[in-house]
Amino acid sequence: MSELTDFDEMYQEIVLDHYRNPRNKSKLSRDFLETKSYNPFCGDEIELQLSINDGKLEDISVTGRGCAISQSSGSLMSEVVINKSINEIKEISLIIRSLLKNEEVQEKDLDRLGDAFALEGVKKFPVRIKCALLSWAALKDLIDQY
Amino acid sequence: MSELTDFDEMYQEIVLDHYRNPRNKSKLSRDFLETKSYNPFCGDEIELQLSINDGKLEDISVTGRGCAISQSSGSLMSEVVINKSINEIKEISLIIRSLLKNEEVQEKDLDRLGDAFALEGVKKFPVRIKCALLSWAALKDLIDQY
Amino acid sequence: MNVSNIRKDFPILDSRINNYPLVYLDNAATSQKPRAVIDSLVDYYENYNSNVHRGVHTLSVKATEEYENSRIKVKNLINAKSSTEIIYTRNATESLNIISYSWGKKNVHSGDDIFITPFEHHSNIVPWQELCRDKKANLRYVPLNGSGDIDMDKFRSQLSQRTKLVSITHMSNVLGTLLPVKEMIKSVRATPAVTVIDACQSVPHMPVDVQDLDCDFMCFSGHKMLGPTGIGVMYGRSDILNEMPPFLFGGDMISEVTYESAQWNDLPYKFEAGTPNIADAIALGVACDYLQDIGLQKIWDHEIQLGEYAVKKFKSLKNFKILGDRSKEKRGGVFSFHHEKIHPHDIGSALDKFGIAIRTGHHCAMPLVQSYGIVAASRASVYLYNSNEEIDKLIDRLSEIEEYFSGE
Amino acid sequence: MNVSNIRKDFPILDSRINNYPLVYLDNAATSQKPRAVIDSLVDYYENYNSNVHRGVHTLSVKATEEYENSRIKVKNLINAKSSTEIIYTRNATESLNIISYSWGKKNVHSGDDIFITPFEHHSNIVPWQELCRDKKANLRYVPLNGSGDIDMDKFRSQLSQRTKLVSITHMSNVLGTLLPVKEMIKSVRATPAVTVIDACQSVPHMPVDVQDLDCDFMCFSGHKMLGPTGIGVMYGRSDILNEMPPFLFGGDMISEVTYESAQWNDLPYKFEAGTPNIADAIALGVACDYLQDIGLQKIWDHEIQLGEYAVKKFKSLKNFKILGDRSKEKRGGVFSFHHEKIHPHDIGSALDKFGIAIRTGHHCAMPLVQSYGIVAASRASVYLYNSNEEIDKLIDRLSEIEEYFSGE
Ligand SMILES: Cc1ncc(COP(=O)(O)O)c(C=O)c1O
Ligand SMILES: Cc1ncc(COP(=O)(O)O)c(C=O)c1O
Repeated sequence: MSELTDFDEMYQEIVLDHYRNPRNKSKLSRDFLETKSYNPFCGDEIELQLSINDGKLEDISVTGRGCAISQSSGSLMSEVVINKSINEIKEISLIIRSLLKNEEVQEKDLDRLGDAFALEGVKKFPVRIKCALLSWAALKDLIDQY
Repeated sequence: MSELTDFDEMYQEIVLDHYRNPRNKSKLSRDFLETKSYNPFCGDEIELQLSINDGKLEDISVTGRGCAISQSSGSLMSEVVINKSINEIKEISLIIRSLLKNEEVQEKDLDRLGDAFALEGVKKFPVRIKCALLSWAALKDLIDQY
Repeated sequence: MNVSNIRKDFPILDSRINNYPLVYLDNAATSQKPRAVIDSLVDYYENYNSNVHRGVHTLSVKATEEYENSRIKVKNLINAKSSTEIIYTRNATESLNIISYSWGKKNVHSGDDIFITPFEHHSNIVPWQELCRDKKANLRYVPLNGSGDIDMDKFRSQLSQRTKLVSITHMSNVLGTLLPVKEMIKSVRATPAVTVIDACQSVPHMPVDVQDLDCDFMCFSGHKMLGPTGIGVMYGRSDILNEMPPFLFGGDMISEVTYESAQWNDLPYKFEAGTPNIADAIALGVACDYLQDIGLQKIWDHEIQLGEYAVKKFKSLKNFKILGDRSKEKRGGVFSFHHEKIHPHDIGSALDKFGIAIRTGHHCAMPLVQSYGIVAASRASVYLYNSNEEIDKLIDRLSEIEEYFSGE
Repeated sequence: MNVSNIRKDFPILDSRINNYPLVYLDNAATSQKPRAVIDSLVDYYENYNSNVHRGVHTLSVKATEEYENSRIKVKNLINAKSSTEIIYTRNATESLNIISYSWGKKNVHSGDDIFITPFEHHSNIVPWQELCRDKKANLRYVPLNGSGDIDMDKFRSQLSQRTKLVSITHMSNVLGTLLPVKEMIKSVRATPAVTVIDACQSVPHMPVDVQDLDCDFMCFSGHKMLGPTGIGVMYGRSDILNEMPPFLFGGDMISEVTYESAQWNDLPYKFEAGTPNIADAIALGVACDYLQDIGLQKIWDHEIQLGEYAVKKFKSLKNFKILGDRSKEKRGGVFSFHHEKIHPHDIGSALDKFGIAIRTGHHCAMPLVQSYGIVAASRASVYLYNSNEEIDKLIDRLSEIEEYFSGE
């Protein structure tokens, strides 16, 4: 698979790495919030566990099954949000959503995404945006409840 | 209105003459069969009275209102069928129907139509065929009852 | 507005009919199409034809994008709040039936009133006759005053808490009469009724704003507004659409199906079952662009001017009468006429000999036409590409035809 | 059959996608269109666009003639007795819904049985779920035997005088499985039930004869058989259609309207309310000509050969499994496949990189796909213009993709 195309921007090396070697996959043992999110159209599944203490996300577990985009997005997300405050996480969620929906995002906001910035390539593939946002939507639902 | 076109074939001089000066228009005074036929789409109306004796059409009256084609067709018809036997009239009805529906008609059958042959021009105008056949259909209904 | 430039955009207007240049005055039946609309169909089928929604391959993504883009163009044309309020249908007739089947069956009950006007097209009569028969509701006609206009006071007095739906044509397709829809909708707001505008003859010709009119539904057909056949629009306010059950069931309108049951998709898809008319929807978007580029106010002004010109000219023909003629503030570019002696079909055929296309018959508005004591009329209707010279040709030929049939 | 000549008739097949020549294997979703079909749209809009029926001017007469001619072509394609049995709809989904709304509401009662098979597309499931819910009837699934085929004996034993409608797909759009529709219809004849064939995947690909099959209804979509989007067909036996109430109400489907009531028009117009999709109906006729000129038996033989070739090639890929594979007598040119580890969406996106268009997802047949323990599958489907070389490309890229995603 040579030539650099939109495809390669979507499946960047870092995205594939998180797909092949997902981070933060072990289930939490202490108290946690939990949710399971599901996209009926393609069957992607994401299961989240969050351990929140004093307004801060102390630990996270992301498991699931589905396409490379939904699964790597969950893994990338886990790395960005861990040890951040709920407020920060809410802001980061909004930034990633704007990025993928092709809305304007400021340079300094992009920096806050860390490696999850690699998901930018998905924005050229409208049908796949839902995949990339599946875990982020689940996270938002959970912390909105908190 | 110069140039000879399909239009002129439909509105031949003889057709227009029958439209402007309809024949057999006086209502019958002796015993008769009667029908009124009506095309809801354009409002053409034909009223027929037949006086039949011994299997022969002894007199006919055709009145109505509507377009030049439906009205002249009624007048032309009255001239062809008067004094003919019911069987002959049935045959002539079929011939005119075939002529207008563009089916093959034999030369010797065409001769039996008399001036009503002038209706041939209508066959190029599918929407007007119903107009030309209105009185013929009414006649057929009436003699089928007989 | 430069009519001769506009005409260049419409390939069919170069045609000759029976050796005469085509004079197309049958626009209320369907409009002609500019090259841009025809090209968009070719472009779709030659370059990105594909089924829409959920496809991951390039063609499908592009087709989906263009299909949804066209929805935004329609939304902008009528100033809807959101493109999810634009439902694609086959034509205005289907749009009206969806309201009757989906909203009507759920919300109209025995003893309720549905109001329409005496000016309606069959498509805005028969669905309500059926619904009323089914539900034992009453189909009532908005009352007219002595001059044949809506009697607003009497109408208001007939409205009640039993009034459930009021469906009115924005402009009559027979007489060209404009109805006071905004005022009527305002009166209806005191009742629980929803309001439906049959905008078949208005959206193609004048600026129309659903938020300003404050209607709940609006229906119109693409083929009368420079778009292709086979695509129409049902606009509905999203809060109302959300509460309505789906109409057709099948692919695309569901979000989940098991062997036992199904869950409905979001708006607008809930009302778009099966593979949509993708190519024609996209082409309708192009038609909207074309109309907006020229400007609907300009188009309307042009048609009003043509109408005035035609009405004046008609007065020179003493045996032809215009049906339901009104002042220029109350009419658009549609006029039906009648000759005491010559049947509309003969007039239509004779005009066609000279390349002039008008419509003759009941114009799918039998009750209205019959209220004039006739069963058929001749109708000429104009659009942006028609000119005063074409009106002249019509009038000249009509007087010639009169001589011809009377044999004088 | 000369595929490379045929390909020249399809302009889109010259496209390049991501710098690769387009390999279009998404034919079960929608087919591509030959130039003749595209040209017929342009011809219509440039030369004789007009509303049909009752117009006396030249354009209207010509449009009406061509519209009705196309109906005769469709009639001939499926060997119906009369062209009045061909009803134009938007798509197969609408066709199925008309049967459910019009025939179903009148003839299905509480406690009755409706049978469909486990192979159906959502469009042949959800309308019946709704009808059964509405009527308190039972939606039953034709039983399968251990090898996943229709269990004819068991099916016969479940039929009764309460069976009112049996609707079956001629060929599965997911698995390519051919169902024994003729045999099933024969069994159903002992009951009062009408039979409906969803022929979306058969009429475009093989000779189909409604009189030989002896079905009461048949539904299919123009866009899957080289025709444009927005036009579909509901075939119905005329004696049955005559007894059915109309579905949509409005212009064209009536013969007479007063302010109080309406009378229905004759077949087929009774079921075609409003301005039809004239241009696309005419173009569908051209598609029928194209298919008949090549010959549906030849097309079918070609697709069977392609299918066999593909199935054999697939066996070389050890981690890809074909779903519900069957012997060549029992399958057409549609095959869905599954990889234990790689999600269909990733496969679809990756193939698209190389210009190969397949469909991924639930294929509007969620229950069937889920019966394989998965929620999504990848589907390749062929048509007359596909070649063995294109199958080779698919297979080669699939093995490349496997390496890519596993990182080996
Ligand atoms: C077997 C089958 N039935 C029904 C349909 C629905 O067809 P349409 O979306 O054109 O209404 C399809 C097409 O996807 C199909 O393959
Ligand atoms: C006022 C009005 N309403 C409804 C219709 C029906 O439109 P369609 O035939 O496109 O459904 C028409 C068109 O003839 C019309 O003029």
